[in-house]
Amino acid sequence: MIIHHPILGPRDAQEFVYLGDASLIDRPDGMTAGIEEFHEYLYQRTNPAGEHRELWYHEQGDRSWLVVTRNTVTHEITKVELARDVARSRGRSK
Amino acid sequence: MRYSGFRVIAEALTGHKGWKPVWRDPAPQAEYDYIIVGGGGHGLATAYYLAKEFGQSRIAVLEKGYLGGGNVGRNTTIIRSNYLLDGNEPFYEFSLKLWEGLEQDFNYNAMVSQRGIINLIHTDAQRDAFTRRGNAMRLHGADAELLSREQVRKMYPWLNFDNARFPIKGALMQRRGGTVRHDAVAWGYARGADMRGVDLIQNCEVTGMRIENGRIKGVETTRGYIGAKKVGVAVAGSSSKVMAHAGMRLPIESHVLQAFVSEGLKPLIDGVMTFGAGHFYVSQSDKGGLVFGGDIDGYNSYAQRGNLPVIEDVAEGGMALMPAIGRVRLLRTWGGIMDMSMDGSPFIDKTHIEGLYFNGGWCYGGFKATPASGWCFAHLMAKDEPHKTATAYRLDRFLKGRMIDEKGQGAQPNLH
Amino acid sequence: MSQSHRIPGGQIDRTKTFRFTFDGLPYTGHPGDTLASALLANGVRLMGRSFKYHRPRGPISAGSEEPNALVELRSGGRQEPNTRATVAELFDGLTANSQNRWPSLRFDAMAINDRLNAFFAAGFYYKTFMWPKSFWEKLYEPIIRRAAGLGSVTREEDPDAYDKGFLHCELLVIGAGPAGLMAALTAGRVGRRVILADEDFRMGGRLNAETVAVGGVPGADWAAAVVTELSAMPNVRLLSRTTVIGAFDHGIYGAVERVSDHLPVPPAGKPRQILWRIYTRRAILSGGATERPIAFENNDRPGIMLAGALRAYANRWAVKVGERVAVFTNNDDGLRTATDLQARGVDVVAVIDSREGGEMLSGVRHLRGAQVIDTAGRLGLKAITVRQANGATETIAVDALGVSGGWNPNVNIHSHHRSRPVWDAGIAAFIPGPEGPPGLLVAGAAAGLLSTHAALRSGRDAALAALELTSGPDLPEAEDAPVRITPLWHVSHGKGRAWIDQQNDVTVKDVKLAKQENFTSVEHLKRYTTLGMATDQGKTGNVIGLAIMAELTGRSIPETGTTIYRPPYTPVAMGALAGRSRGKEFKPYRLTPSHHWAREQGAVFVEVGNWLRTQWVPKPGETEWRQSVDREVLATRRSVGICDVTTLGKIDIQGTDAGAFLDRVYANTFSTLPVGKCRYGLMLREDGIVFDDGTTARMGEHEYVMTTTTANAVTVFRHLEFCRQCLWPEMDVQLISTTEAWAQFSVAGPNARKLLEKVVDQDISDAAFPYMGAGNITVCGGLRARLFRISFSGELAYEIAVPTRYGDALLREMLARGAEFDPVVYGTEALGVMRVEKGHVAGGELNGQSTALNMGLGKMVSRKKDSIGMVLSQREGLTDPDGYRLVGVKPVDPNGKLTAGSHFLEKGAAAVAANDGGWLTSKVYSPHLGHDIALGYLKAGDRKIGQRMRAVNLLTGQDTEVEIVSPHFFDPEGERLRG
Amino acid sequence: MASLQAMTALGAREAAMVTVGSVTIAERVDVALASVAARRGHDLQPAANAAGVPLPGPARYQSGTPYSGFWVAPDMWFVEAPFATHELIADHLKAAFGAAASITEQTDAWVVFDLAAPDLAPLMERLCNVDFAGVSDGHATRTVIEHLGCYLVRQSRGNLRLYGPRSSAQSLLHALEAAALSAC
Repeated sequence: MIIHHPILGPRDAQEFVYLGDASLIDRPDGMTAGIEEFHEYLYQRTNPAGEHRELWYHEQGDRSWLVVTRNTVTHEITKVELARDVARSRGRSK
Repeated sequence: MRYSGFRVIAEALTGHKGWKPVWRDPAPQAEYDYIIVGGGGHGLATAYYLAKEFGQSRIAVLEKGYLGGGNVGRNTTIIRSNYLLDGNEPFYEFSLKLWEGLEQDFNYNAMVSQRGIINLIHTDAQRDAFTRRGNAMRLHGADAELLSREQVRKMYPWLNFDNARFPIKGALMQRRGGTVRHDAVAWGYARGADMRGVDLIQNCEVTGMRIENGRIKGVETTRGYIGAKKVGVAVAGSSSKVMAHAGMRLPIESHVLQAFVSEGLKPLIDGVMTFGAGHFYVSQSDKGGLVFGGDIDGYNSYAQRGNLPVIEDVAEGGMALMPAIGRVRLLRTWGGIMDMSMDGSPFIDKTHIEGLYFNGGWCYGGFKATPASGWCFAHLMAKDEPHKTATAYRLDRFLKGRMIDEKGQGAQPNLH
Repeated sequence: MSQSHRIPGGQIDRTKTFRFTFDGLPYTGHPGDTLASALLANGVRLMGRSFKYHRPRGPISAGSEEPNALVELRSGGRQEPNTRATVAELFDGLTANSQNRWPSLRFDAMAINDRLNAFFAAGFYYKTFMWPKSFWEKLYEPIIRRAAGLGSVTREEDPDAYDKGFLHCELLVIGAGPAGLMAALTAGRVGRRVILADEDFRMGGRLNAETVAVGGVPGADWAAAVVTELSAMPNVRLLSRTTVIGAFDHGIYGAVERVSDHLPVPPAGKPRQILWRIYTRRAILSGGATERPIAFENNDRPGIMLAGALRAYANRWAVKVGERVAVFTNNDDGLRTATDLQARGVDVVAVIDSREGGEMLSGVRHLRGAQVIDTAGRLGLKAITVRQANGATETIAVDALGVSGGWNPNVNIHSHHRSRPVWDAGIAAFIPGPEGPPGLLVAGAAAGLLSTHAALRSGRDAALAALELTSGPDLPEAEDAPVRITPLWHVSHGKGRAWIDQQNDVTVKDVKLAKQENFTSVEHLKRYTTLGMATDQGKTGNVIGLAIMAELTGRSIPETGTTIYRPPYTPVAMGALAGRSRGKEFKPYRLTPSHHWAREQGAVFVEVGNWLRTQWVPKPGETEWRQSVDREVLATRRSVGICDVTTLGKIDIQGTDAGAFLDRVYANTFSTLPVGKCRYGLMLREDGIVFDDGTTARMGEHEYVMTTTTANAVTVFRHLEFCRQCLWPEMDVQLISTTEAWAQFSVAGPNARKLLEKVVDQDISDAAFPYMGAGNITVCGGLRARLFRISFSGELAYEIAVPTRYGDALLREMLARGAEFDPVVYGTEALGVMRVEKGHVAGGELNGQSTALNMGLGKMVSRKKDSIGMVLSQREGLTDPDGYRLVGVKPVDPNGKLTAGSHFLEKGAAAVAANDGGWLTSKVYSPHLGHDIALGYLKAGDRKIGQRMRAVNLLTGQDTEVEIVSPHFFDPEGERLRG
Repeated sequence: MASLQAMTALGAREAAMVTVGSVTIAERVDVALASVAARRGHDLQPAANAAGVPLPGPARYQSGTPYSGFWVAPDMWFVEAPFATHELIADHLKAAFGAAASITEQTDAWVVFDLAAPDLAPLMERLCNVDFAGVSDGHATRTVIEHLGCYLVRQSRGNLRLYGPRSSAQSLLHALEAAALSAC
């Protein structure tokens, strides 16, 4: 597969390490959230047949974590973003 | 009709005119006591045991495509019970025992062949881990032996012993492990279920579930609505899709696993072998093809096809272990969809919806589990309590912190 | 033996003669020959035996679709089973042998199966061999396994090298027939980067096998001219002998180039084959079409061939397959064979045309509405029986028969993303469907365009469309004959067997039986009868099989559908897929800074991941590994020992939020760590299981150095980047690995400080550099270095680091300057002994299944702050008071032996799972204590200290009475390390 | 200064130089290297310009004297300088950037090979998926060669610099030699 890196352009997916559903960005706050919330966050998956937002790490590249929007049936990739930008846009901060 | 050598001879002499269809093609009835969604190995086995062992009737199996078209017809045919953890080992040992009597039980030759499986050891740490595992197996009544490097060399002198990057230091062996002709398992269970009155309905995809006040009423299908008192879902590769009809999310990701077969060859490998220093395992079919595989591709997929990197990775493992196969040709690759769970272990459980049962999350270990999975799922559906070897396969085990994590990889499905 | 069947002309080089042998007999051929064409030229038709019935077989094709003519090529480590004689390029000295027969090809004892064929109907084995139960494995299966299989595999290592590579282009053209050549020309002439790949050793495709003219010259000459023009273009890469094996995601294609298969051996240093991964946004499939036969009784005898192959052997290879030839066809293309053969002076005795009416061929006996219903000739065709339109049957003596049932476009690669081909009634064949791999266009016969003109036109137009060009080269003149075919799949007649899949011996009868038993889905048909599962992947047989099933079930052919096309297009050598990653080069080595010193000392090394670490360093006279390890441990505890710990992961963590960041990734607290100190850190996964551990030092206000275990160096770094970028992007934290930048040595033992004082420039007295101190220092007169006062061994110990290039020198310097302390260099075994003596957790305990609580480190998980894994570590299943706890284990009898992996059982308890108390995680022999000691996870172990149990290894029968003790065997108060 | 004698990544005293066919592989032990990462909210360009440290854009290498640099990650660069004058390159750079950047010495984390040939494309296509013929001079990227993560800098069609993991220097050199033998 080829992932169009937002900074580096097309790169072979072999350079990346796959993590999974991009919802892993939305980690609850451990000081306020309990086991149920963390369970939902860490274990439950929508696992769609179709468009899937997922995390890839450019380990053999620039070490950017990316959020890749990819169709799990056709493997077509329609969007690639820097995970850092996505995280910020979702209001993650200290 | 009963199959036997005499029957084969009789038919041969009379032009094979007497062979009957292995199963009927019934039209779906309006309602059943039991609907099993999924006409793969586990679904067919469930229906078979429901009828045969638990005396149930009015059973239908609904299959989206053709019978046995799921992972039961798309795997590397290995059976074993060399598991480590208490939650798993009794179940897989139960399964192996069922394999050992299966053909006589359902009167179909599935070529269950216990030619043994060895897991090669390349480091002292692996030996320690396999010693722990082997003892766990023995404690659960399974067979296990630790082989020395020389014992392995005696079995397969042509493995890479002398020029290996990661030298072979021994192996964990289970002699009762082996292989089975995978399609025949589906056909044997299908035929056995059909003979016992189970309606096997092909080309019938479930498109919805009718649930009223927390109770299942039936399923919408491409062949119309079908009512049911109890519905059991056993749809490896589609678990999340089908259970979404019941509004459920699962601790499962679907991934593609490729498998491979070489051109037919005269006997080279008798049993099953797994390489401990790379992603590679192999056996040789009765027809002569090397059947082998490795890691999953590693990204969520429903595409039933894989990519080159894994093909290369598997070939590298094969060549590192067996330098003589350089000129052996890879004939065919295929991809199956694995429902990878969050700890690498499966689910056989009730759901919060009364009458709806779930069987899934088999990762790439589902084939060897087929008989026990069918039996235990039938047990759960018939008696509403789990079979004693399958009590740990609960959907709420992650909430409770009772993972069954053989590999110790944690909540990352593609690492199991 | 002379080339009795060679005729004039052809594309072979008669100026050179190659000698070769088949089954030991010598023959000759010429450059340009395949093994099959050369054997046929020598009058050899019999080349193989079928899989099930061991029927005598010759080639039916002249290409990679060949099911029958499979041989064992070459010998020794290069022996190559199942090689298609039809594509094996002849070279001087080639040796080949027939396979799957005994004792000989002409007299094969296993041919008895053919006489007993009635008992071997499709799927017969599913219905029998079940009684008595044990007989399957003991009797039936061994016999079946011995009889099955095709060629045999060498046990020797393949002596040839394989390579891999990556190619990039704007347009990949798959297949160099008229369509492919035209496409490449169109793109090449406007300067685009083009790769043209073809599986043949001579580009041109069917043009080389036909007599059609292109642009007024013979097609083969036109092709040669185009190839010449293309090869002069720097922007065009021609890959002949290269099979594109598959279309993968996002424009990545796999291709195998057979660089040296046409040579006796590869030139020194050169590979046998290369696996290319071709990256392209656009590709054109112009892979042509494959002719299919017609099923009739005994249609598998040597001498019966596809009509197009018969023609190819005559036109390209100047070979007449027989003296008296007939052609059986249901379409006009078959007639072309008769005409071509006649033109080359071959005696065509009859053309059996299943179609009624239409025009008659002149100058040849053309039987319309006729069918071939049977044949004769055990080891080779002698005669055919023809049923004429009027029903009369006639036997005609022939020694070769060309059969044409029409042409199937090679849709395979277009279908590799599982798109199904669609039925084209006009040519009675499947053509590529609308949805293929993105960016892949189809041209020529592969698209169902079977005339030369249509191929040239579609090739050009596909290139124009792919590259968004408006105009291309003019099209040369070429024939544009329409396809005239009246489908005929099988001849219905009599009781005999009519073959569909020749290699697997699948006949029309088998398809009928499958239908009778309700295996009517095309997938069931394939799996039950093994149709199309042979090495040719059903390239010639599949469509016939499913057409017959359609006929039987009353469904249309498109309704019946095809099975799924999967890579590879043709079988690929495992070696090519593995490339150079084999033997010692399976994975790269990682060498430590002390590697060269250790090698000089004759050290024993151990693989730790890709690292080679020193396991122990034998001294002269030490014959048994324990002697060396015990000495290293005792010497360290007595005086001082040095161990290379460079393999531990090192990560520089800087930034104003570095401390806060560490608080979140470690279970314990680091923001409060003073500058110049280090602390043991415990890292959890989000699921609350222990991920990794190590010491982390604060080198400056905003600068930390983290160490990880050797095994987790990469995954911890990845995890930290995830936390930094995805979870807490606002934090000011920068990460970089320095694992390889620093050579790091542990210096441990009562004399550790004294030894270090010999090399360290600064004051490192206990006051100046206390326990858990850390700092930048210099050594040996100013070389920058780092010092950490940490201990894994329980001794007074430091870890000292210098830039890697000075590591070897520092080690030698410490040994030299500290000679008076008689320092020892110890390896991983001694390291393990000392850490177990101290009860430190490592690999065996850090198994990815254990919590801090299990390890007796529960208190380290701070609840005062949010950290990865803190919440989920509190789940009930992970906080069970009766759960596993880390304990020490020692044999009650000091001579008692322990084994890592043994399980705990109470005394007298039966060896059953219900009594399983846990297991031994690590075991060593403690020379200090004089007996085996071990660590283990024991249920409720913290409450069992002092109790006696058994450590049982059922795999060896070892059953040792043990006492459960604290894991801290050695200096539990830790006085030594503070000394 | 120090009395310790350095050892090359290949275990020798002197840098290695290998010729295979038309390809020369020269080990470089005279290159000092450090990473420069911008602290959050700091623009490094002013300080970089002042100190003459080139910090080029993504996938680019920029040479200069004494400093050359190439981009390795967002807000992070590798900076080269002559080892003889800049063995303490991290100290030099810390002085230049102060609290605006995190600086880490990287000199000994890598083995450095300079490759030269009339045309390196035939060699590189056997080694990694970089379109060596297609990229421009000054292209700098991370890539994988025989399972090893390396940095590749193209100086011209016939010259490139390779940074490979130091501990695998021998495996990497062997891979380069084998590929050169096979391709050239």
